[in-house]
Amino acid sequence: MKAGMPARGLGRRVRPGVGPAVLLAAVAVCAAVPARAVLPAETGATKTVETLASPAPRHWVWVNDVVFPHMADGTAHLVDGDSGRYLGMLSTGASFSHVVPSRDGKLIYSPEIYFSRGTRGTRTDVVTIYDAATLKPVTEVPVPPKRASSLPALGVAGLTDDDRFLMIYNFTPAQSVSVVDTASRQFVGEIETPGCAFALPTGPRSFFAMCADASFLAVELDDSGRAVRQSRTEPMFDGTRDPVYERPVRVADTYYFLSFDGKVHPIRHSAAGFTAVDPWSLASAAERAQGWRPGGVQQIAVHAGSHRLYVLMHRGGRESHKDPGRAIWVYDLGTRRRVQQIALLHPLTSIALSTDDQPLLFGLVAESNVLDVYAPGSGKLLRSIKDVGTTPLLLVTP
Amino acid sequence: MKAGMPARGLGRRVRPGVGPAVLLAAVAVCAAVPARAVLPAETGATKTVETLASPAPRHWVWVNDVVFPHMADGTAHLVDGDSGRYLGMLSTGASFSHVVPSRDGKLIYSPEIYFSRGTRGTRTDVVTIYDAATLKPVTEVPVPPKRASSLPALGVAGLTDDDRFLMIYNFTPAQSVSVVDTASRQFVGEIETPGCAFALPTGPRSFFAMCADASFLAVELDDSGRAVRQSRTEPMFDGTRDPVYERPVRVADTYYFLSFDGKVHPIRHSAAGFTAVDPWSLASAAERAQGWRPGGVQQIAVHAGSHRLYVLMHRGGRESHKDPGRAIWVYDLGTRRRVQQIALLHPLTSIALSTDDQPLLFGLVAESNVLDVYAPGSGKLLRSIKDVGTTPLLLVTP
Amino acid sequence: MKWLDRITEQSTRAIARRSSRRSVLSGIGTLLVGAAALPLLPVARGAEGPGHAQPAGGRAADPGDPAACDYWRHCAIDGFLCSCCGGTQSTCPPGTEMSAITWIGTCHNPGDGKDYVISYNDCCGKTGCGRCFCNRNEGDTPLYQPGRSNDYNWCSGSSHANIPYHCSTARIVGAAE
Amino acid sequence: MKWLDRITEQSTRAIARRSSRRSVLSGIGTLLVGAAALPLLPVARGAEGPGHAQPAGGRAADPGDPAACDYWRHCAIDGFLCSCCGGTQSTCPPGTEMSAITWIGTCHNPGDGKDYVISYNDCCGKTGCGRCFCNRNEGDTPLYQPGRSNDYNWCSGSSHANIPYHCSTARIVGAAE
Repeated sequence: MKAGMPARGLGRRVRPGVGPAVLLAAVAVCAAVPARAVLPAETGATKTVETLASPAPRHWVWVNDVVFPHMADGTAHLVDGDSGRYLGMLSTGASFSHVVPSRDGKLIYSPEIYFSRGTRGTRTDVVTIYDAATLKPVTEVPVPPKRASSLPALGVAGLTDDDRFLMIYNFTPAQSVSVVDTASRQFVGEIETPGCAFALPTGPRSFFAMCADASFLAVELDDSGRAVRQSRTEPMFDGTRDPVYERPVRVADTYYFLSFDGKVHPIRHSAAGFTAVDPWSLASAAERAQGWRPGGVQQIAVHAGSHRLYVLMHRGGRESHKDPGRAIWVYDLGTRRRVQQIALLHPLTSIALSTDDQPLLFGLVAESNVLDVYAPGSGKLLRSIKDVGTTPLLLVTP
Repeated sequence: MKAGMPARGLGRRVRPGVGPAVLLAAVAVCAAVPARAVLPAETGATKTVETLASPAPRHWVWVNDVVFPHMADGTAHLVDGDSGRYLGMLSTGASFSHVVPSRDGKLIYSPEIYFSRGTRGTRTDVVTIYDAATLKPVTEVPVPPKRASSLPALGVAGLTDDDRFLMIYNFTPAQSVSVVDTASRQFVGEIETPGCAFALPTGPRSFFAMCADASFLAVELDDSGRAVRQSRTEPMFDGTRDPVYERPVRVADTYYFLSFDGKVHPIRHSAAGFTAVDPWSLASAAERAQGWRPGGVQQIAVHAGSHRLYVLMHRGGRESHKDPGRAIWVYDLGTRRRVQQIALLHPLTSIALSTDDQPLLFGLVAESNVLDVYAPGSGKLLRSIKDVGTTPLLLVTP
Repeated sequence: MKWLDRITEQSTRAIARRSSRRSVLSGIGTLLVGAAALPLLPVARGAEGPGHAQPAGGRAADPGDPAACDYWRHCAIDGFLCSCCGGTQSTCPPGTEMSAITWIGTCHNPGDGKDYVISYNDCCGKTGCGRCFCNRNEGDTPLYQPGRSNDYNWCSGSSHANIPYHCSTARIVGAAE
Repeated sequence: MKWLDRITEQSTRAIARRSSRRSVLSGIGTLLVGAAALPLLPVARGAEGPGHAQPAGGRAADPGDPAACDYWRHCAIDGFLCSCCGGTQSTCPPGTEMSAITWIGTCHNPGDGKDYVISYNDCCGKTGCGRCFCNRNEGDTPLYQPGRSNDYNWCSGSSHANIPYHCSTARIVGAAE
C-alpha cells in the first residue's frame, strides 16, 4: 500500500478539478463495459413485490416496536440474523405489543388496536392474520376493544400449545382474557380473570394468569374455547418483598420466572396443578453485594435444546430493575450453575435466542433502534443492524 | 467561591455515607420550612386540563409536522416564541400538511386523513375544526378522500380572505379543489383544476391554482362556494428554465414567488386579472457566480408591516434547491435592495415571521426537531426550542 | 361525527358511571392491599368532586423543577412529563383528558422531609407528547400488580379516557402514613 | 373486514380501470410535455402487462450499491430506499403494493455512460420503512409540475395503491433520448 501512495498523491495534483463522481465514471467505463450497452426496461416486469420463505428460517427474528412517540403506528420488523438483512415489516396499529407466529410458520397473528380518528374516536380491536410469505393480511377477527395497553410483554397474547386458540389479555382495568378460535377465525368469548393478568399457555386447552397476590389462576378450556374449569393456587413466590418479572420463559412443562432480586423460580405445571420448584440465585452473595442484578424489558431468554438460561445483568439498586443489561450470564438449567458470562459491547434491554441447534442470540440495544446479533457459544458480537423500528422492545423468534 | 471550598471538602470527609439526595433534604429542611408542613392533596382539584389564550398572541407559532417515519400520526405543535414554552399540540392524521387558523383566532381548521386500519383500509378525509382555547375538536366536516399527499405546502389548504370558504387541493392524480363552507360547516363541492395545483386565495370569493406550464388558473366563487368563473392566464414565469417554488408569500394584492435560481417574481392580482411585475434577482452576478441561491422547504417569509422579504440562502448547484439555508438575506420590497444579512447558527429549512410590529423570526433547524427563534432586527438567535415534533417542516404564524 | 357525540356523551355520563367503576376498582384494590400493603386508596383517582386542593405551595415546600426528571414527585413515573407538554405536574395539556384511574408511587419530598403518595394521572387523547421522557421506578411493581405499575397505559381503562397516551402528571394524593 | 374486500375488489378491477386512468394521465402528460419537454411517457407506470424485462445486468453495467443514496439511479429520488426495506431497486418489500403511477428522473449511468429515464415507483400500504432515507433532486420540479416532482406521495393516487407511503424503488424505463 505504501508503494502506491506517491502515485496517488501525484494523481491528485495533476487532476485538480476531477471529483469522485467523475473518477468513478472513468473507472467504470474503463472496466470493459461497451459504451453501447443499454440496460433493459424494468417497468414492464411482472414481479413487483418480494415474497418470503415460509415457514421462516429459524435465524429470522421479529422485532416488535410499540413506537412510543407515535404509539398509533406500531410496527413489527422481520430481520435475518445470519445476513443482517431487513426482510420486511407489518404495520400493527396502536399500543402494539407483539406478533404471534403460528407454529407451522405459515401465519402471523397480530392483535391490533385502531381508532377511527387515529388517536381518538371509536376504538376497534382486531386480530389481523397475515400470510407469512406475503406479509399481507389474510383476514381479521374482531375482538372486544379491551386489550391491555402496556409496556410490551409476551403474556399479552399467545397461542395454546396446539395453536387452536389465541388468547388476549384485557385490562380496562377489569381483567379478562379474550379467546379467538384460529380454526373458525372467530372470537369465542371472554374469560374473567379478576385480579390476574396475562394468558400464559400450559397445554392445548389450558393457560394461567398471574395474580397480584403472587398466586396463579389456572384456566381449562373446552374444544370450543370456553372456560370449563378455573382454580386459584397459593402464592407461588413472595410478591411483596421480591416479585418476579412478568416475562417468564418456558421449557416444556416448566416456566422459569425471574425475581427483581435475581432469583430463578421454576414452576412446573401438570394436570395435577402447579409445583413451585426451589428457587435459586443468579448471583453469589459477593456478587449481590456488588449490586449485580437482572434488568431490562425482556430480561431472560432460554435455549431449550441446550437447556440454557440467558439473563441480562447489570449493577444497581432495587429500583434499577428496568435498567439495561451490561452482561449476559448463562446458566445450565439442570445444574443451575453459571456456565458463561458474555460481555456486551452495547447495553441491551431485551434478548431472545433462535430455537435451532446452532442458535443465534438476539439483543435490542438500549435507547436505540439497533438489533445486535451474538454467537452465544463464543459470546462474540456478529453484527449490529441499525434502523430497525423506532423504539423496539420485544423479540419473537419463530 | 474559592474560600468555601476547603469547608466543603471537609464536610465530605466527615460524612462519607451521605449521598446527594440526603444532603439536598437537609438543606431544604434548614431553609425555614417547618418539618410538619404537608402539601395539600391535588387529586380533588377541579382544574385538570389547561386552556389557552384565544385569540393566540402574535408571538405564538404553529409548527406543522408530517412525521415522515410515521406518517399516519401527523401533528401540529403550538409554541410561544417569547418564552420558548411548548403550549400544546393537535393530532392531525395521515400525511398532514398544516393547520389553518381562522383570522379571528377562535378556531383552527385542520384538513386530516384517516384510514380505518391506520395505514390501510378505507380512507376518510375530514376538516376537523378545533377550538383554539381548548384545542379540542368542535366538529368535523367530511370531504372527498382526495387531498394531495405531498411535502407540506401552504397552498394545499387555505381560507378565502373573509374566512368564509376553506379550499383544499386534491391530487389523485387528477387535480381539483374541494370547497368547505365555514358558516354551514359543510362540504360545498369540488372544482376541477386540470393541470393546475393548489388553491391560493386572492379575495373573499376568489383563488388561483398554479399550472404546470407556469400559467395560473383563476377561479371565482359565488356566495355558496361554487365556481362561477374560471380563466387561464399566459405563463407567468419561465416554468422550464427557472421554475418558481410552490410556496409564495403574499402582501395584500401581491404574491411574491421565488425562482430556483433566485429571482423574485411579484405577481399582482385585481379584478382585471394577474399582472407580472418585473422580476428581480436576490444575488448579484458575483454572488451567483459563488453559488448563492435560495433553498429549503419554506424558503421565503415576509413581514408585511415593514415590507420586508426574508429568504433562506446557501451556496450550491441547481439541484440544491431543497438544501437548507445557511443565511437569511433580507430585502426591502419597495426598493428591492438587500438591507440585511442574518448569519444562521444552525441551518434552517423553513422560516416565518410573526405578524405584529415587533416581530419574531422563526426557523426550523434542518434534519432536527428544533425551533429557532431570532430577533429579526438584530439578527440575534434568541432561543432554540428542542423536541418540537419529529420531522417538522412548515411554520404557520397566527 | 359519531365519535364526537360519543366523547360528549361519555363526559356527561361520567359521574353517573363512577359508582360502578369504583366497585371494579375496589375489587382490584383488595387484591393489591393483600399483595403489597398499599394505602387505602390503592388506585388513585383523577378529576372528581368539588375541588378542595390549593396550589402545592412555594418552591421551598415543593422544591425542584417539575419539567426535570429528577423532580422529587417523579420517583415512580414512566412517560413524558406534562410540564414539558403544555400542562403542569398536576394538570393536563390543552385538549387532552386526565385519566380517572392511574398508578401511584410514594416519593420523598426533600422540601419538608415527608413521604407523599403521588398519583401519576396520564393525560390522554392525543399522540405521545415526545418531550421530557422520564422513567424512574421506585416501588414500581410488575404488570400483574397494577396499582403501582408504571408500565400500563392508564389512558386505556374503560373510562371516557379510553384513548391514546399523551403525557403523565404527578399529583399529590396525600402524605404517606 | 370491508377494507379487505375493498382491496381485493380493487386489485381485480385495476386492469379495467387503467384505460380511464390513462386518459387522466395523458391529460397531465400533455401539460407536462409543454412545460418541461418530458419524454413521451411523462408519468411512468409500474406493474402492468406481461413482463418483458430481464435483470438489470451485472455490476459493471449497473455499478454501485442500490442500498446507498449515491447509487446512480437515485439522482432524483426522495424517500426510503426499498433496497433497505426488504425490496430491491426494482421491487417492493413483501406485503406492500407498487404504485402504478409515479415521478421520473433522468440519471447518468457511469457503467455505460448513458442517461436513463428512471421511474421512482413508490411502494405503498405500510407505514414508512424508516431506513436509508435519501433525497436527491436532479431535475426535480415543483409540485405544480407533477411528472418530475419527488415531493408527492405517489401512493396517494386514485389507483388501488391509495394508501400510505412505505419506500421508493428506482426502475429503469429506458435510455433517455
